[in-house]
Amino acid sequence: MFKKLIEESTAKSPWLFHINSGSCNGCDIELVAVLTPRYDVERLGFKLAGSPRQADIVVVTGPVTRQSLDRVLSAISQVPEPRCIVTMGSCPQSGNVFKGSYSVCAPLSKYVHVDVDIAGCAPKPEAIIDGLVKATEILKEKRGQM
Amino acid sequence: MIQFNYIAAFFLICLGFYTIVTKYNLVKTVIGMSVMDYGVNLLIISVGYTPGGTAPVFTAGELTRASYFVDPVPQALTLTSIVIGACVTAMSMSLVVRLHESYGTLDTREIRRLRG
Amino acid sequence: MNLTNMMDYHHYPIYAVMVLFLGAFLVAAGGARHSKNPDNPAGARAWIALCATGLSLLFLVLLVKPVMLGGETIAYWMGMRGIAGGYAIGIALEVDALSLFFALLIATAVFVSAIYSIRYMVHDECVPQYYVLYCLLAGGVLGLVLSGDVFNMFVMVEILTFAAVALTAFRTKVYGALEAAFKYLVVGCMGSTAILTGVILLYAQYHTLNLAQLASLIPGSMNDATKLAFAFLYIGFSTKAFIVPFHPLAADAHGAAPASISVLISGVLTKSGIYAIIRLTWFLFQTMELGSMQFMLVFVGSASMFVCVTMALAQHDFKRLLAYHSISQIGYVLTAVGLSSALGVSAGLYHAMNHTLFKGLLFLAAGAVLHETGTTDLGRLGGLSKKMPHTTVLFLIGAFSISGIPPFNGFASKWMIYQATYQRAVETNNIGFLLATVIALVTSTLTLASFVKVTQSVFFGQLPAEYENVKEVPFGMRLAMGILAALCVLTGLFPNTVTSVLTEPAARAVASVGEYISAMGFKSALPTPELSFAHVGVWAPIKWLLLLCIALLALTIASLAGKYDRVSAPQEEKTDTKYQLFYGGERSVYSQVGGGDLFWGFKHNWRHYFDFMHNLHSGVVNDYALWAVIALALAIVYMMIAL
Amino acid sequence: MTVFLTGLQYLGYILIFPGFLFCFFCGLLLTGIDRKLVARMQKRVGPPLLQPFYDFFKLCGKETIVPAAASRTTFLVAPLVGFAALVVVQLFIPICGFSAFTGMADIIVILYLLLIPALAAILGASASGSPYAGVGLSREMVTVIACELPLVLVLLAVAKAVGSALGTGLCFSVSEIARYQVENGSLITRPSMIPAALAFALIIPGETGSHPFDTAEAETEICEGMHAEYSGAPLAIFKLTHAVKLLTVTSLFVALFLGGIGTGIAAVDGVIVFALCVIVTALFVSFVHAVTARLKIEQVFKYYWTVVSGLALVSLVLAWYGL
Repeated sequence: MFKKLIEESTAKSPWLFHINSGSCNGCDIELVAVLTPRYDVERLGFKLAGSPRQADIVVVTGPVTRQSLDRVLSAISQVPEPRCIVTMGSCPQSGNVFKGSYSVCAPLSKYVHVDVDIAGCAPKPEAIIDGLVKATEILKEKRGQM
Repeated sequence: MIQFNYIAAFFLICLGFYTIVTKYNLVKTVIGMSVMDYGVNLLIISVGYTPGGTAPVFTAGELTRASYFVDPVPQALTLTSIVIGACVTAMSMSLVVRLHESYGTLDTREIRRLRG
Repeated sequence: MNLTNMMDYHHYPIYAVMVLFLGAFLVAAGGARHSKNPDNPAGARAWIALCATGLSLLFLVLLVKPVMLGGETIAYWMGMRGIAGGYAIGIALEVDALSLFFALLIATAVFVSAIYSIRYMVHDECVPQYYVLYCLLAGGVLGLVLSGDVFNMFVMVEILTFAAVALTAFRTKVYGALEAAFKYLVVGCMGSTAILTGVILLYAQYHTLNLAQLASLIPGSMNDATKLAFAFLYIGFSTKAFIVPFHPLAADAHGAAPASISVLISGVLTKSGIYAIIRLTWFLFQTMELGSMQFMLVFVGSASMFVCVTMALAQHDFKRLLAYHSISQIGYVLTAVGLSSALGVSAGLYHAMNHTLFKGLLFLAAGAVLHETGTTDLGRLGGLSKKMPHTTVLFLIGAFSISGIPPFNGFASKWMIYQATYQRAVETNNIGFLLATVIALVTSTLTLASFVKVTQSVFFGQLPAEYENVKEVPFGMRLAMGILAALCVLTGLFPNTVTSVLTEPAARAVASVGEYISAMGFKSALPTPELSFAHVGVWAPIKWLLLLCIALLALTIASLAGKYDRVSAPQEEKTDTKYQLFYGGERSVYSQVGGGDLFWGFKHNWRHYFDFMHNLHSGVVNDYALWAVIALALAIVYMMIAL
Repeated sequence: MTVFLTGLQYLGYILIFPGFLFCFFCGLLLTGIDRKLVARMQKRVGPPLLQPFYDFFKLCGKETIVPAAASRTTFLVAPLVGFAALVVVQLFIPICGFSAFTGMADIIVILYLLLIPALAAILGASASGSPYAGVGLSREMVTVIACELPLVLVLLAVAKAVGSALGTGLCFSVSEIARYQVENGSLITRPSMIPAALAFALIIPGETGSHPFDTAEAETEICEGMHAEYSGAPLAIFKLTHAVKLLTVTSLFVALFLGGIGTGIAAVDGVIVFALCVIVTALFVSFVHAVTARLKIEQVFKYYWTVVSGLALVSLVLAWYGL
């Protein structure tokens, strides 16, 4: 019973940790917009956590610059299981307009398993919410396998 | 004038206090402590003094009235006090020597590593 | 004299004192050479000192039954020379429950600290001399509280001051040790002079030095000279108790002395000062009925409490911080005693006892840290709990006790003090006592704050690389700390037993001056008052602990069932970033938040006060001497007006 | 047999009402209500009412990471001790006329017992070794100091007011205060107690570390502060402690100032007290949360030691002169 309860709860209370890996701030603002009264993801239980230790979902924005790669990976490694990694915007998925630059390491999926990609530059809040909800389902699945 | 003793005693004590408070040389501080001590010794002796009294030495049969003695107790106290005073001086001087070795100065205003 | 006569318990007080002086003599007779054993450079001489302190404690414990429980007051004339012509001519020891209470505290602290010393002092030079001074100090304090003669009190004060000064300067290489000793000597000497002057003034008036006889003569015949004597004696003993304005000396001396001596200076020397002040105000001059006298003690006590706790918050040295705290706690004792109510005295004595236990424990823990790391600077330490787990636990017990966290002993006594002050405020309708309650409560929180600071800066947080090889201290030192920690817990859990066996008899003795006088063979018409120790609060530590244990047990079972132990902790891969601290993604580096970094929000608001206090405590001995003179002048003026 | 039954009864008190289960459900529910109210005040939909339960169970299911630099035992034990101590405090707070354990603690003891959860959090944070936690615990301690002075003044005022009304001069026992209110009506109706009640109400957000006094756990500046390194079940316990503390402090407020509103039947009274707690929370926690921005720590301190202490002091002086 408890296992089921925990599984259900995992889907209903995903906490986000947001990493900016050299983003232009466009996506970051959109992520914050998702928390505003108009969209209010808190109704789905989402909450921004301040530390990766408390997070379930890591949201990475930006093209993963070489400077930030180590930091992104170590912060992701500090998130306890079950965890879910979401890339947001085109940059961490392809490099976007920065592709080919010597200082950009995108895509992130080269280094770590990415669960959900939210496309767009920057993605619309609706898209973000949709992606995050998908992430919660993956989270629930992962929890079930633990 | 017996009062003169008391005035002198308290004057010495105050002089000692004054020296300790205002002089910035460690040796002078020690001197101040000694002066203070002498003041107290004088006070003790004065308290036990009886005009015309002799030394409180046991002499069988010659004296009949106790009042001829000065009070022996303060004299004993003075002895103790003098001994203690000497110890204080010795102790403080030895500390002064070591302080001079490690701080290179005798000025109290510079010997203030511990503060606040 | 046959053996049974010798083993009569009336002789025990003098045995308890003499065995320590004898110990000092024997240790000194053993010479100054270090023995070959590196673990115990003093060899058999250390064991002699230990045996002396142990025997002394034993004699005093044997007195508990007749004096504490039987209510007897032992009057002992040295060499059987007692009263002649209505005047006391001999040297007397008088042991009532109050004396015995303090003597027991002293003997316990001395014994435990002696156990600790054996392993603690191994790295020092001149260890045999240390034990000589140690026994002298112990004998001096014990003699002071057991003495029935005011001049003997002075002599004992001098002995203990000497020994304390010498021991403060014992580690001459320690930063500031010589300086601390010199400051202590100068102001201590002014205090001793004041005591001697007071004694002489009394003698000039009443031609006796016996405490009991003075107590029977003085109260009816107060004149200006007596008041002057009172002021001198009060200030003299204040310097021994280190209460405001003599607290900087305590900070210097405790900080510089070896930890085992800091225990004695803070747990024992200050107690002797408090004891003497109680004897003065309650017995000799019997002025505690006066509102002005109560005001003075409560005021000085509250000031000590508050000033010293704020000073402690600003410290960055472990032992110096503890030193300020010890005066802060003495402030509690003085406030409670100054209330002049039965509950107040009982609470004050209880706190005095607790202070000896927990402050001893804390100093020993500080000594353990010093012993292993070589420093007590809060800014340089950190993370020692991984290397010294036992010391950490013992320290935490001490820290909880002093901060008054239930169910440790500090809470029980502080709680009684709050009630006593507030009750007194309501009884007398005097809002000043209410202020004392509030100050006491706030001080307690500030105490907690500064111990959080120590815990964070020394035992938790991150371990600096230079202390990677630190080990746990030897068993002997942990044993000493363990004894004190156990006593801290026990006296906290059984407050009723402690009060009924120890503090209430002592408080009763404080109130029954008539018995004290008549036990010595002088006439006294003072009635024995009816005392009530009733208090308004309720606190049942055992039941609370039981509840907590059940709750904790239930919670633990629930947690274990919920796989609370599914903990992933690093095994080998310490380099794995997963187990490193979170630094915003950066590589983990040494970064300790401790010492002066803490409590900015508090310090910022009080910055003017802290700046002012820092400048005031200038460290120049002339300033401290000036404070002493001002205090003396104020005391004289106050006594002349108020009494 | 009777001993056994009595034991069972007390075990019931500890485990069910007003102990663990009651604390667990009501505390989390109260927090849920608080979050919902704040959201509604900000024109958001807000999380579901049961969100704190979801958070709790989710955290229970997560991995617990103990950092290599942490002192393992303290790190793991601290949350448990803090929560257990808080539950025990809840046992001492009377619910209308009913108190499960009388004669074991008075208001001063409760004041100190309320320190234990904060202390446990501080020690746990300290044991984690994180510098963020170091900053957090420093702020938490300052908040505790800040709240202590006004709280002390309020409690002394109440002790004096009830004591002089009863004729004993002083009254420290919480159950006595509760009984007095059952017989004579709530304390808040007395003019001298109004500033004290207001002061206590202003202390509630500080004591529970709620907005705008949550500097110690500021997630945006110092990465959750004290809980920066906590994850999984220990974090769940901390969140639970946080929630139950809200319940404890508000129910202490209700017991001290709004007592005497009840029917005499324990179960019904429980509901009534909970309803009162909700009202107090709505007014002084949720509303304050919704309309203010987080203060700096030195502002927190200043605010409590001037405004709130001033209010409490007024009350104490009024109580002193028998109003």
